[in-house]
Amino acid sequence: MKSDANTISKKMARADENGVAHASKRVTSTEKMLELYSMMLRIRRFEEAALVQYQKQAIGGFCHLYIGQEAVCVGALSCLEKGDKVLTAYRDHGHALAMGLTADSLMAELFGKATGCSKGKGGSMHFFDKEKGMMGGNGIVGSHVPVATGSAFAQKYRNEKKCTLVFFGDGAAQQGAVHEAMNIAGLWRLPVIFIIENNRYGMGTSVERSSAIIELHQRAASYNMAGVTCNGMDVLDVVEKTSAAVSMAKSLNAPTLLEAKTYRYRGHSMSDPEKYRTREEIEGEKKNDPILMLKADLMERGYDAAKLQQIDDDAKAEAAKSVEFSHASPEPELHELETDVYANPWDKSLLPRVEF
Amino acid sequence: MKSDANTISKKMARADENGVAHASKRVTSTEKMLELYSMMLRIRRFEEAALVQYQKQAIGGFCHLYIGQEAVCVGALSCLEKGDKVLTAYRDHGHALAMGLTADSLMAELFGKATGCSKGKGGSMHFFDKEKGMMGGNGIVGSHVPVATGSAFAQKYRNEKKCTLVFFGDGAAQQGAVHEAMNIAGLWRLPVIFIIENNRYGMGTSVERSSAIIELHQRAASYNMAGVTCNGMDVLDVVEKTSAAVSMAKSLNAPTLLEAKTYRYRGHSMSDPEKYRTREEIEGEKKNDPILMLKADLMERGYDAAKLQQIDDDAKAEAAKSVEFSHASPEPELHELETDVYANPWDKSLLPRVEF
Amino acid sequence: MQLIEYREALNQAIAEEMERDDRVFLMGEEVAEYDGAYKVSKGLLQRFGPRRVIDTPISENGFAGIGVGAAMNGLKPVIEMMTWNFSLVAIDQIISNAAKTLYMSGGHFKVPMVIRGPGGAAGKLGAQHSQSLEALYMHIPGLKVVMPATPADAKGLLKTAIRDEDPIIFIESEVLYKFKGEVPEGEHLVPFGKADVVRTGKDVTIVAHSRARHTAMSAVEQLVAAGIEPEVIDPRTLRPFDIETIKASVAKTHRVVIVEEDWYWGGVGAQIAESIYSECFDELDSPIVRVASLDVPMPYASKLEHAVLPNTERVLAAVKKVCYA
Amino acid sequence: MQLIEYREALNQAIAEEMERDDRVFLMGEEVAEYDGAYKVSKGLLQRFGPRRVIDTPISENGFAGIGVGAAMNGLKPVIEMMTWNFSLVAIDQIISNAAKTLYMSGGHFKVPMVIRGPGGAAGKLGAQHSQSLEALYMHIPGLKVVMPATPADAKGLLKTAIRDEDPIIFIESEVLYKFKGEVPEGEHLVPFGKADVVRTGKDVTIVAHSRARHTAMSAVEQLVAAGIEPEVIDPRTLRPFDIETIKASVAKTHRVVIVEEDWYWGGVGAQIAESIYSECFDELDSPIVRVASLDVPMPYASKLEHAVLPNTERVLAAVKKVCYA
Ligand SMILES: Cc1ncc(C[n+]2csc(CCOP(=O)(O)OP(=O)(O)O)c2C)c(N)n1
Ligand SMILES: Cc1ncc(C[n+]2csc(CCOP(=O)(O)OP(=O)(O)O)c2C)c(N)n1
Ligand SMILES: [Mg+2]
Ligand SMILES: [Mg+2]
Repeated sequence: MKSDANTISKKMARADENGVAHASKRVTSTEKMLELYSMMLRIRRFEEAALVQYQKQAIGGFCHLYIGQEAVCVGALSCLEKGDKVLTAYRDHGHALAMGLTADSLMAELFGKATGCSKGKGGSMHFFDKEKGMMGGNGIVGSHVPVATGSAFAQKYRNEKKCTLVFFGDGAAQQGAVHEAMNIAGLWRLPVIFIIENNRYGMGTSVERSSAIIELHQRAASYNMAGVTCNGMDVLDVVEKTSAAVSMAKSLNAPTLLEAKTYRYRGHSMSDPEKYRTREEIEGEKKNDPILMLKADLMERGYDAAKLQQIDDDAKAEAAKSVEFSHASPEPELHELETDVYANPWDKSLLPRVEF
Repeated sequence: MKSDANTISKKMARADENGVAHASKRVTSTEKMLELYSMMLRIRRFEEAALVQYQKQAIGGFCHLYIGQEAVCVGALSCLEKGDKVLTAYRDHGHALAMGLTADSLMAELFGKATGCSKGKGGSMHFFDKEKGMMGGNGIVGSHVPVATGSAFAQKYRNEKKCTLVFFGDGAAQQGAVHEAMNIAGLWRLPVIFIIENNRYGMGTSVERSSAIIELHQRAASYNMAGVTCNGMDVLDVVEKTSAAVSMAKSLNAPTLLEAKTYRYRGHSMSDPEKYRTREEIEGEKKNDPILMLKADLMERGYDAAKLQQIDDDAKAEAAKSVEFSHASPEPELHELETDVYANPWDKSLLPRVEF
Repeated sequence: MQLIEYREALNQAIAEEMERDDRVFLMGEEVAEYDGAYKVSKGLLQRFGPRRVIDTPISENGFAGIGVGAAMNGLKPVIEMMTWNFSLVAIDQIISNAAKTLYMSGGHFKVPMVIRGPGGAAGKLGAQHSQSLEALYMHIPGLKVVMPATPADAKGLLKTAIRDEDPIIFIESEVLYKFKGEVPEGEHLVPFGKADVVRTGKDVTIVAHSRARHTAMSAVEQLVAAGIEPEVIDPRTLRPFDIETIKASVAKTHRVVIVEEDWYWGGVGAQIAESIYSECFDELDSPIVRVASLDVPMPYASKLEHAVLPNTERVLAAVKKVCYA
Repeated sequence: MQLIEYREALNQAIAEEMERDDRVFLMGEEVAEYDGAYKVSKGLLQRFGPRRVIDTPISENGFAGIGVGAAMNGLKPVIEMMTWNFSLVAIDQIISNAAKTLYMSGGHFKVPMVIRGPGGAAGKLGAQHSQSLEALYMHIPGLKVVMPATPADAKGLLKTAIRDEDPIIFIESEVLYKFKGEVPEGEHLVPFGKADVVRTGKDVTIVAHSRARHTAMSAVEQLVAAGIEPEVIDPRTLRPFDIETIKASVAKTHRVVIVEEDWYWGGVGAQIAESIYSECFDELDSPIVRVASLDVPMPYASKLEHAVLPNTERVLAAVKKVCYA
């Protein structure tokens, strides 16, 4: 299996005469393509709306936009079924939407409102939903990778035939926690798929400056698992590689390391002067915009431009509505401070006490 | 260089008709062979004496014997020159002797005496000597590997053309710290040689049960460095592979991952029921005893048995003398408690104070 | 009542809870085939099989995180740290994830896990292997910190810990593993946040947890002979902390000594003392005296090690100081 | 005197010490090409080149250990933690190696290194990114813990730290980076273990470090208006700790409030309070009151975050409580 997975070709999208790249041609139903298209657009429009709200200071703290990388989480998470679980880092807006959390609950979380998915206590980096299998949103680079491995451990323990997907960055791949988790997953044969979203930079540090090798999926060989790469700008390629990995995980408890080559169009967080890359580089990569690529594909298949526009309009409307919803939502009550510290809190006669 | 180093054959020692294996035949001067032989025997006899003293309770705490693995440190450290540095884990008696620390100072350290190499404050796991380049003796599995990488960083910073050798176990290879250190060493091209002493077990856990892959040197590919293996029971093979790595480090700042296949004849520490391996396995491995192998080689070269016996007698005498020395040595003075906490201690008027 | 060792009490607790709940499993270095580095898990592999008693690679950060993820996904992990010294490589999982996930997720994900293993100095193990790190964990909201000193408490508190739904820092004492004591037969649970009045007295309150409780008790006979009746209180859990029992005692004795094996500066006793001063200000007749480890890394030589740790003489001196102040 | 930002003061300190001593280098995530995540190292790469100003992978445990090894082998590393929250993945290197090597080696190897970066809450950063972890480090013998609150102290203490030969935990304040203050021109060194009497007064002693010092000062005007003259003392270093200056103050005021941004339970203030109680027992007219963060992980929503942190109102209430007790 390892060699098989390793030899899956790294077919990249090709640019057409207009400079807009096409998603690779695969036999995928138009319906599925439309779903993917819609989800990517919903994420894009959601984050564009969030950006505006950040600039208006309705949102604060860190806010890491996923714009440009949408194909990775949308493609990968489209392969999941109920019972599968997902963890990612702080750049988690897309993953949460793709896992079925509502735009309202996410925007409200960014606003720090009581109606947020984490009751306004988590914030941008900590989107959670138990019912939907969204296990967060983690702000410590690499720290969620063992946690995801533990989720897969539980799935195997119960013999569920489910899997856990964990997304992390090229920068995160250099953390010790990732090494430990991948070794254990490979050793114990856990149904976990490690997806490196290689967007070429961790903050301002390029992969070339953070990793001794730049083809990160090759590290799979150290852990007895398949190492696969995909074009993270081509949602259909992501779907293909992820679904293969998911079925390996579910049928054989075989973990996979899947490296998605992608690109982030925005700064690392909101305050990033971006001196580490050129405007030309960014513009060049915009030609591979995963949304435009899929759109071109759909158009080629003869899909109606007006209907595609409708999808975009709906996405914008959803985002706009989520902003309204969030403005109208209440702040958390002060007593919320005290709840959720413990599942089994202690009597107030004991110390320490939360008094406010 | 990588492929070159990777293809170095893993020639193992072959057993002769008497069941005693030979060291591989290499062109090495008899003088050098005698030095290696003497050093291995000095370590063996030192530890045998330590074991007796432990049983008599003159030594306490943990005491991890290196018996069986002597060829690794003796071979590797024979390749060093002044200015090169060494770090290892808690199984550090051999490395310290091979770095030129005296048996007296080591035995006294085991006894917790003021004349010990670490003034009786370190103990078995913490043998240090600045002058001799012995940077410890570390009790936290994997923790010294980044430290060694930092020593190599300093050597490169000063453009010294020196290198640092760091020894760690097959169990330690699964620690995140090792991954981080090796990635940085490979990325920054640091003159450090990572030597895995693969003795097949970390306490009672075999490599097969702790690592997703069992050929640990293959992990070098994840870090853009040479991955080499050697027969850790054959001191001449260790010398050959280490000296190649040392010259790569010094001339090109190229790190190497060198895996020495070795075996520990004694329990992990003093209280190890050793249920994880059979007596047959141990006896089988004793046929590859690095000391007997080299002895057979020397005899084959016609070296005088009486002289070899003399070397052994000297080693035993040294060990015995170190025990006497240690018995006669004073315990540390109570005021030693307070020294060496800080290089620049503060005034006694400040808190916290050490009052006793 | 059964008279059993502290380690056997822990073993019973784990076995009973594993019997009771299939979601409970034990994971750590050498816990399975080796029966545990300190034999706490003896026989558990044989009894429950490799699905539920699991040897790990030496990857504390990795398997602590696996514990967190398994707990979030419905299991009840018992994670062994071979000793708490090694938790330093795993502390990120404990503080950043275990302690905070319930809160950050707005209540979505509980993290019901127990992290357990021995703490403290055990004799000539040197600076890296002799630490009492409870002050680090006690500081963190989201965690509970439990430190039993007897076989009965070891069993009763560990069973409570495994049934609890929060992340529990369960710090055993390596030196006490072979300590024997009476443990009730049958189901035995000890609640968190209930101090144990080990001995009643009227002249001085001695607060001491884990091994230090025994150090405190070792001074009782001589104190009584000197005409001082000490009341000895073992808080048993450091988070939550039972201040009421101590207040009641101080109202009677007006004098307090705290014995603790961790370092004095920023140690557990600083907080206990501060709480007592603050809640019993008018009751105290003399300043509290703390008997803690000296402010140095642990030296290897026995003579020095003994001087670092709390001992009977230092407890006696402290009590005399507060009583004749 | 120059009027400069706290971050610029730090920058000057690093630059001057690098100029002075070739063994000093700066290493951390984004310290070089990015000029530092908080611009503390602005211009240093340009000035000193990539040999001495070094971007690392995201491997805190790895590069903290590299710092230890480089220090043992003759260099003087300044290691940046992008924030102290991330030091949790590196704490093993700090506690097991940096703090103990000199002792374990019987004096063979000094570890002269500075680990620095911002601590504390900086506004809507959530539970994992808002911690004040000084209590963890303060507890460990072998370390020194420094927390400057002003540009002058930032510069003077950092220069002292870099020249010192021990491992230094240097915790800056993210919120104070943009804070401007007067800094002496030319060579400016501030010694460790010397508290700063920020304001003299006679009615109450307020002890507060780092950002909390400013919270304390924010209450002064209203206190004075209410007829209370507070003496405000910033200890500046938590290890070593200047108890003498505080004793002198308490001998005058007889009342103490401690303001601290870390969690109350087991926080820095517990030890400070315990030391004051113990050394000034007969001087105190009322129990010390601590104003600390509430015992919860930091919530994201501003309203909740503000309720968690010490603020002017809570300082006022605390002072009134100790003064009218
Ligand atoms: C342990 C830790 N170190 C440092 C940081 C600060 N930090 C946040 S994101 C980031 C870069 C991560 O890069 P990458 O993993 O490539 O993810 P990306 O941001 O590109 O999605 C850094 C250094 C952190 N949050 N946690
Ligand atoms: C971080 C850490 N975890 C666990 C231990 C306990 N421990 C000491 S030695 C050891 C086994 C190490 O095995 P290996 O690295 O193969 O070295 P060997 O003992 O075989 O030389 C373990 C688990 C430790 N000292 N440090
Ligand atoms: Mg990245
Ligand atoms: Mg081994």
